[in-house]
Amino acid sequence: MTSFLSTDLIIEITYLVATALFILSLKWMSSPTTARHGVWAGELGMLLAVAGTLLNRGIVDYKWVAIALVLGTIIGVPLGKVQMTAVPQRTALSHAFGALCVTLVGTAEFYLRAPNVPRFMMSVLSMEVILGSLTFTGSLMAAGKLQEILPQRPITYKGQNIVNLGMLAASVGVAAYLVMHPDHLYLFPIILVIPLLFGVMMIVPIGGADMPTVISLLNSYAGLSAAAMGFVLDSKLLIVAGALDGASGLILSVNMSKAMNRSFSNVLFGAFGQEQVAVKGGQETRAVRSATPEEAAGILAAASKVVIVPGYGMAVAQAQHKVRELYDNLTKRGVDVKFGIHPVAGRMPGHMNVLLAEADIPYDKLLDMDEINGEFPQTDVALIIGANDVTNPAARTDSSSPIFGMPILDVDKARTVMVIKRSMGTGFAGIDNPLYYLDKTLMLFGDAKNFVGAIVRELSGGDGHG
Amino acid sequence: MTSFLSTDLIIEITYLVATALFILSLKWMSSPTTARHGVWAGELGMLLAVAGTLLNRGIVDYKWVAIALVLGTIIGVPLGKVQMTAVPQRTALSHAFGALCVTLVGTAEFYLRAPNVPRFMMSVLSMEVILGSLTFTGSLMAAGKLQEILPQRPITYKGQNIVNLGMLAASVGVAAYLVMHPDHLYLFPIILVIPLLFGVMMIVPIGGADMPTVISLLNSYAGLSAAAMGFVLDSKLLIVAGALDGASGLILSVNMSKAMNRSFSNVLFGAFGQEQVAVKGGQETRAVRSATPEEAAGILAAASKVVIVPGYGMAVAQAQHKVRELYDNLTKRGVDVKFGIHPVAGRMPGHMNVLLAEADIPYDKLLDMDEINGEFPQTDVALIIGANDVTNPAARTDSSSPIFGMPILDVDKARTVMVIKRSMGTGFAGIDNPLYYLDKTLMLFGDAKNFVGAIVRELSGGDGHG
Amino acid sequence: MKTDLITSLYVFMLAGFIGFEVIRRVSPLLHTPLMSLTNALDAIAVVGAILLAGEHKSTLSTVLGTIAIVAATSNVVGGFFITDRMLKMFKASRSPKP
Amino acid sequence: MKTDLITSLYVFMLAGFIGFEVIRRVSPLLHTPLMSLTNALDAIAVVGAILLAGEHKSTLSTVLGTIAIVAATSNVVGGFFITDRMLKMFKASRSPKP
Ligand SMILES: NC(=O)c1ccc[n+]([C@@H]2O[C@H](COP(=O)([O-])OP(=O)(O)OC[C@H]3O[C@@H](n4cnc5c(N)ncnc54)[C@H](OP(=O)(O)O)[C@@H]3O)[C@@H](O)[C@H]2O)c1
Ligand SMILES: NC(=O)c1ccc[n+]([C@@H]2O[C@H](COP(=O)([O-])OP(=O)(O)OC[C@H]3O[C@@H](n4cnc5c(N)ncnc54)[C@H](OP(=O)(O)O)[C@@H]3O)[C@@H](O)[C@H]2O)c1
Repeated sequence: MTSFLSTDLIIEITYLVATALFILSLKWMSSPTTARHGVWAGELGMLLAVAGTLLNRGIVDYKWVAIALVLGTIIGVPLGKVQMTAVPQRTALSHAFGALCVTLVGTAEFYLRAPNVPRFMMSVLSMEVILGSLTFTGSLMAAGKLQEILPQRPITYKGQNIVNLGMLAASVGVAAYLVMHPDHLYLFPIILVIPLLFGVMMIVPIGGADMPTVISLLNSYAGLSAAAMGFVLDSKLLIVAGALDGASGLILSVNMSKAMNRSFSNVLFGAFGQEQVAVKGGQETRAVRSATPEEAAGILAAASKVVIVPGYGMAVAQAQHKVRELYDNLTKRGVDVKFGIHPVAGRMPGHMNVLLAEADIPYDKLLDMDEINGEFPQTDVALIIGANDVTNPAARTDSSSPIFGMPILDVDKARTVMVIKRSMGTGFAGIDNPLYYLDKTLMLFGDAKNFVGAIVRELSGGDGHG
Repeated sequence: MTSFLSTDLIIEITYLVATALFILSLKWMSSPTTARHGVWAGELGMLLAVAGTLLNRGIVDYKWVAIALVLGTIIGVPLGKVQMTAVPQRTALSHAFGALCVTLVGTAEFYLRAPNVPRFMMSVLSMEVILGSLTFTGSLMAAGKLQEILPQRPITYKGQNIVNLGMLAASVGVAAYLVMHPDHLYLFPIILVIPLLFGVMMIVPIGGADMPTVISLLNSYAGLSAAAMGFVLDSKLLIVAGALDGASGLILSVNMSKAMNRSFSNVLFGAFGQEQVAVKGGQETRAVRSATPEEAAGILAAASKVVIVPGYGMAVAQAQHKVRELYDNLTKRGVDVKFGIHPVAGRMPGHMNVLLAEADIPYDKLLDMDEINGEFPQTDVALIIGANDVTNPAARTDSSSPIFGMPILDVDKARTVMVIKRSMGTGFAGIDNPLYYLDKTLMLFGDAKNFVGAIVRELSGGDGHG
Repeated sequence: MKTDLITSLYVFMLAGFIGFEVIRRVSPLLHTPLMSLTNALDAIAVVGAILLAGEHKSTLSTVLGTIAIVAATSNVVGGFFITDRMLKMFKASRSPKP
Repeated sequence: MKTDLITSLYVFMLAGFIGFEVIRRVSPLLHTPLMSLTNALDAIAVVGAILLAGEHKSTLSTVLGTIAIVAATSNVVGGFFITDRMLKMFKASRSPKP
C-alpha cells in the first residue's frame, strides 16, 4: 500500500473517483428527472473501480476471477429482469448475496492473517462476519417468506426472545474472546455458524407482511458489514459505499416505522414476537352500502376531481394496468385524476409508485401523503383500491386503536368514498375500518383487477370511448 | 503519529469528535431556531481540539502558548463586540488573521523540514503560503476600504490586469521550481512576498462597494489555505474545517454573483478592473412626484398591507431602530407589515437581516425575494428605504440595461410605491431607476433615519400612540 | 494500525453524514429503486473479492474469493439493471395523446 | 506519503460534499453569521500553531507559531462571540406586547 509505484497511485485515484461517483449517484436519486444519471454515475464508478482493481500487480491469476465475473453476470441478468411485483423478494435475495460476499471475504482474510491479527482488526473482522452471516440467512428467509416458499405466518414459541438474544450474545462473546486471543483459530467457525442460525431464528417469528421493515433493516446491516470489510481491507471506497448503504437502510426503516407509528426500537430489534391484533367482534352487525360497477362508473364519470388511493390489494391483484385504463378514460373525460400514495402502502417503501409508473402513469400524478391530504376536502370521489389500514380514520380519532397516531390518508374528507376490496376482511394490522360504515362510503366488493376492469368497460361502453 | 501511546489515541479521538461537532455546527445554522446550538457545538469542538492538542507530549514549553492564547483573547474580545454596521470590515479583518496564522505556520513548517521536503508536501505547502499571503493582504485592503481608511474608488492604470496576472504566474512558477528543487531555500521568501504584493494589487482596482463579493471569495481562499495546511500537517480536522469554510465562501460568492446577474468567472477572478457604468444623461428632465413626512404617514396609516424594502441606505444611515419604531406603530394600528429582503441588498450577504434583527424585528417578518415577490400585487404600499438597484424594474424590462436579467424585488406591482433616499442619485450599479418616474411612485427625499423618524413622529402625534 | 483506524473512522463518519443528508432528500417516489441502487453500489465489495481470488495466497482464499465474486457480480449486474428498468418507467405527464 | 495524500484527498472530497450539501441549506437570513461562524471554525488552525510554538524546534518556528496563535485565537474568540451576539438578535414574533 505504501509503494511508490505509479500503478498503485493510478488504482488509488480510480477508487477516489469511484467514491465521488457513488456519492453523486445517490445525490441524483433525489428527483426522477436526474435519477437515471445516478445509475450511470454508479455504473461508471463500479467500472472504474473494477478496472482499477484488475490492474493490481498482486493479481497472479485471472482465470478464476474471469470465470466468476462471467458466472455472476449470468446470474445477475435474470435477477435484473424480474417482474415488478417480485421486487421485494429480489431485493431480499440481493441482500443475501451481498452479505455472502462480505462474509466469505472476511473468512478468507481471517485465515490468511491468523494468528497474527491485531485487536482492532479482529474486532472489525468479527463485526464483518457476524453481521454478514446473520444478514445472509436472514435475507434468504425474508426472500422465502415474500416469495411464499416459506410459511408467511409468524412461528412463535415460549422463550423465543431469550433464545435469540442468547445466540447473539454468544457470538459477540466468542468474538470478544477471539479479539483477545486471535490464536484460537478453532473458535472462528463459531462466529460464522451461530449468526447464520440467528439469522434464521430472527425471521421465524416475524409475519410475512412485516418483511419490508426487515428488508430495510437488513439493507442497513449489509451496508455496515461492507463498511467493516472496508476497515479490514483499508479500502475507503468500500467504507463510503457501506456507510451510504447503511444510512439508506436506516433512513428507510425509520421512515417506515414512523409511517406505521411503531417505535423505532420495535423496528431496530426486528420486531421480535410482533403479534397480530385480533379483530374485535360484533362489528359485522353494522350496515354497509355496496354498489355495482355500473353505479361506480356513473359516479366517477360525474365527478370532476378523483383521487385514487392504491394499496397492497392492487399489487397482489396486479391491477395497475387496469387502473391505468381507468385513469386514461377519466382523464379523457376531463376528470382531474390524482393518486394519493401512503409511505407504507403496499409491501415495500415506494412499492405503489413503481407499480403505477410501470403502468405508465405519469409520476407527477403520484402525490405523497403530505401533498395529497390537503386536497381531499375538494375531492368528489376518493377511490380506494385494495388499501385498508392507510385509510383507517380510527388512527386519527380512536385512541384505543392499535394504529392510533399513525398518519393516514384523509380519504373520509372526500365527498364520496368508494372502496374496492374482496370482503369486509381486515388489512395488515388486522383491525376493523370505521371508514366502511360511513354514509358517504360505497363498498365495491370484488377482486381489484376484475372490478376496475368492469368499471372501465362500463365507462367505455357508455360513450363509445377507449 | 504512529505511536501506540494512549495519549495519542485520546488526542486523535478528540479531533474526530471535534470534526463531527464542526459539521453539526454548520448543519444547525440552517434555521434560526437551531442556529445557536450550532455556535455551541462549534465552541465545544474548538475547546476539545485545543485541549487535546495541549495534551500532546511533543509540547515542551507552554509559556509562549499561554501568552499567545491570552493575547489572542484580548484582541478577540473587542473584535467580537463591534457594531453591527461594522461587521463587513470585521469579517475582512478576521480573514486576514486566519490567513496570517496559516501563512506563518506554513513558513515555519517549511524551514523545519527543508531541504528534505517531498514533492507532494512542497506542492501543498506552496499552495498554503501563496493562498495564505494573498488572502492576508487582500483582506487587509478590503477591510481598509470598507472602514473607509483607504480610498473606496477603484484605482486603475493601463496594463493592470497583465501586471497582476504576471505576479500570480511568477509566484506559481517559483513554487513549481521549489517543488522540484526544495533545496533552493532562498527561493521560499519569493512565494511569500509576491503573493503579499498581489493581494494588495488585486484589491486596488476594485471599488469599495464590490468588497462583499471580494470578502466571500477571500473567505473561500482562507478555507482552502487552511485545508492545504491540513494536508501538510496530516490533520483531518483542519482539512474538514478548511473544506467547509472553502465551500461556504464559494457558495456565498456564487449566490451573490447570481443575485447580481454577474458571471461567476467575473466574481472568481476578483472582478478585476470592474468599471462603474456612467449615468445616462438627460433623465433629470423627467418629472417625479415627491411627498412630505406628513403625507407619507397618512398613506401608511390608511394602508392595510405594507412591505418595507431596506437597502444599503438604511445601513449607512443606521436607520434600523427608527424603522423598528415605524414597524411597531403600524403593527399596533393593525397594518400588516413585512420586510422584503433582496439577497444582495446592502453591502454583505444577509446584512439587512442582521441589522433588522438587531432592532428587534421578528425574523419571521423578514422574507426573502422569492417569498415576498408574490405578495406585491396585494400590497398597498411598498416603502423603499435606501434601496435602489434591487428594485430597478429595468432589470426585468430593458435589455440594454447593465443589470438586465438581475432578479429584483417587484415593488412596482404594489398599489403605491414610496422611496426614501436623499436625492435622485444612483445606487451601486450607477444607473438610473425608472421606478422613480412611475405615476404610483412618491419620492421621499431625505436621510433615511431622519425621514423615518419624521414619519413615526407624525404617526404618533396624530393619534397619541407611542 | 492506529492511524489507519482513525483515518477509516473519519471516512466512515463523513460518509455517514453525506448518506444522511443525501438520502433524506431522495423523493419517496423512488424509494424502491433507491434500495436496488444502494444494493448495487454496496456490491463494490467485489473489489476485495477480486484481490482474494486473483492473489491466490491459499486455496481456501481463492475458493472463497471466487464464490464471493459470483455473489457480488450478480448484485452489480442485477442491481443496476433493475434500477434502470424501474427508473425508465417514471415519466412525467405530457400533453394527452391524440 | 502517497497513502497520506490519498487519505487526505478522500477527507477533503467528502468534507467538500458535506460543505455544499449543508451550506446550501443555510437560511439566507443567516448568511452574515454564517460567515463569522465559518471564520471561527477555520481558526482551528490554532492547533497547528500551538504545536509549533510548544514543540520549540527552532527559534523561528516558536516565534512564528506564537504570532500565529495570537492571530487564530483572536478569530476563535471574536468569531464565536459575534456570531452568538448576532444570533441572539434573531427572534420570532410573539403575541404583541401589552
Ligand atoms: N409498505 C411497506 O413498506 C410496509 C411494510 C410493513 C408493513 N406494512 C403495512 O402494510 C399495510 C399497508 O396498508 P395498505 O392499506 O396498503 O394494505 P392493507 O391495510 O394490508 O390492506 C390491503 C387490503 O387489500 C385487500 N385486498 C387483498 N387482495 C385483494 C385483491 N386481490 N383485490 C382487492 N382487494 C384486495 C384486502 O381486503 P380484502 O381481503 O377484503 O380483499 C386488504 O384489506 C399497513 O398496515 C402497513 O403498516 C407496509
Ligand atoms: N449585499 C451584497 O453582498 C453586495 C455585494 C456587492 C455589491 N452589491 C451591490 O449593492 C447594491 C445593493 O443594492 P441596494 O438597493 O441595497 O443599494 P444601492 O442600489 O447601492 O442603493 C442605495 C441607495 O441608498 C441611498 N442612500 C445612501 N445613503 C442614504 C442615506 N443616508 N439615507 C437614505 N438613502 C441613502 C442612495 O441614494 P441617495 O444617494 O439618493 O441617497 C442609493 O441610491 C446592488 O447593486 C448590489 O449588486 C451588494
